[in-house]
Amino acid sequence: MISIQTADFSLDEEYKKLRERAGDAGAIVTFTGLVREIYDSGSEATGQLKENREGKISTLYLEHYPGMTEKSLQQISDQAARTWPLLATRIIHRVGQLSAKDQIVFVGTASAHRQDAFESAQFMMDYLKSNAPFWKKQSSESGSVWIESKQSDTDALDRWQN
Amino acid sequence: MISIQTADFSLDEEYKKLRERAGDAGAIVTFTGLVREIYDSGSEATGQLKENREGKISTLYLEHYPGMTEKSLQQISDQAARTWPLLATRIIHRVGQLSAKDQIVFVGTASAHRQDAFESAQFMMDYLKSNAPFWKKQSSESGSVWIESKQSDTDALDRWQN
Amino acid sequence: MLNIQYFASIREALNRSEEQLELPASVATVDQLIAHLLQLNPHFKAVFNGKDKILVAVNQTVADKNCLLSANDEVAFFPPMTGG
Amino acid sequence: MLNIQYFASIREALNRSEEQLELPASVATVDQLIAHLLQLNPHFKAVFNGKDKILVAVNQTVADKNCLLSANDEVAFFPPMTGG
Repeated sequence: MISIQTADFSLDEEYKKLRERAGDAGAIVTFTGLVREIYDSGSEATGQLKENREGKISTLYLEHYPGMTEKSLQQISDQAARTWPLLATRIIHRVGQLSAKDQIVFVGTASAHRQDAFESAQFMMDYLKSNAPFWKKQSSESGSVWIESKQSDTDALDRWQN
Repeated sequence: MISIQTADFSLDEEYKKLRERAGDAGAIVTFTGLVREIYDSGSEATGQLKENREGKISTLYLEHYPGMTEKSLQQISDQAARTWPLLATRIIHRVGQLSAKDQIVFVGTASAHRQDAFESAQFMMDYLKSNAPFWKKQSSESGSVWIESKQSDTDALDRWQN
Repeated sequence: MLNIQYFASIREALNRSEEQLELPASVATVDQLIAHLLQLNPHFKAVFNGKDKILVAVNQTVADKNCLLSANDEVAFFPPMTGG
Repeated sequence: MLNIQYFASIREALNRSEEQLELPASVATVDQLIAHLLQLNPHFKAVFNGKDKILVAVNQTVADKNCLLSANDEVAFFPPMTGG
């Protein structure tokens, strides 16, 4: 089950629904991504993290490709369900304007065994990071900049291609 | 932070506390282990899963070694914090009498980046499964039996020894 | 009509999010469409050549530049994804 | 006094969870303690020999059977752990 939404989500509700849907699960893994405040423009590309010491609140704007993004998330979810014996999966990705510390993405998996729940959640996150049509724009006092993709995310994804 | 307790736990509360403690986290991973009802006596040892078709409610009794178990969990938590750049970790393990579908174990990690949060949570779970002094006894209509350790858990742990 | 969409930094640099275009007879592939767009609008050159990598999707599936186009395709140009 | 503890299936099979024992002069290691316990209580034999693997902790740290013992140590015997 996938959602793309501007609204926030509740980990508690998502966990309860996963537990309900999963039936006889032995393992439930959740991943929640949060908007960080410590990196500034272009830092993801260079790996140079600069603390935003002045406490300026930066915002993040998330753009997606209506239609293609939904398909992409459904494909990720289907691929995980084909690869691991999962009892339930959940993906939520927020779009629009977000602030530091906001929840941005949720991935949840339920399985009989922990290894499958962990690996499939990691796989879906790796995929979301570099293969789902989302683009982040970071704003701070020094201006706005589109975040560039990280080589490390491509590397993370490469693990699953075998 | 670690707890060994007979009481249930709330994922929601644990997540909120992790988020609070972690400060500028970008990634929070939670693992929740649940009591399954589909395996019967000795099934974990042989890998033969038999569905409990009659719907008998089986119970699980968890024994620990007061003193040593607390130390062991603290060591796991410390080792994870030395190995990965973590902003917060949490382990809860229940003991005593549990029923099917009950929550039994919780591991939570918060980090700047998802890879560290995922790997450290997986490491702690692998460790808990075969190196922390807990013992499970499964009861069903056909009697009670101590669950035997699984080779797969020892293998899972071996990954981290390098 | 081709429906051409632009996203994120590409959309901003071109100052447009989409446009309609009658598929020209000279255009069979994505590569040829890009050449055609550069001709139509010289401003596109700086954007398309200045970027390390522009991804293309045809009918909402990532495609390579040799992908064949049909009259009513939806073609999208965007930078590498940065979701999650 | 040695404080000896038994857990899980070992505790049940021996029908005791702990006992106190003056460290005998003949016992320097865990292995020698096991031999001594088997002598004291022949019933232990079935338990200690029938089990694939019994783990030992000395002062709440897993130890091997050559571990040296001191007069007031806490020694525990238990099957492989099955937590999580």
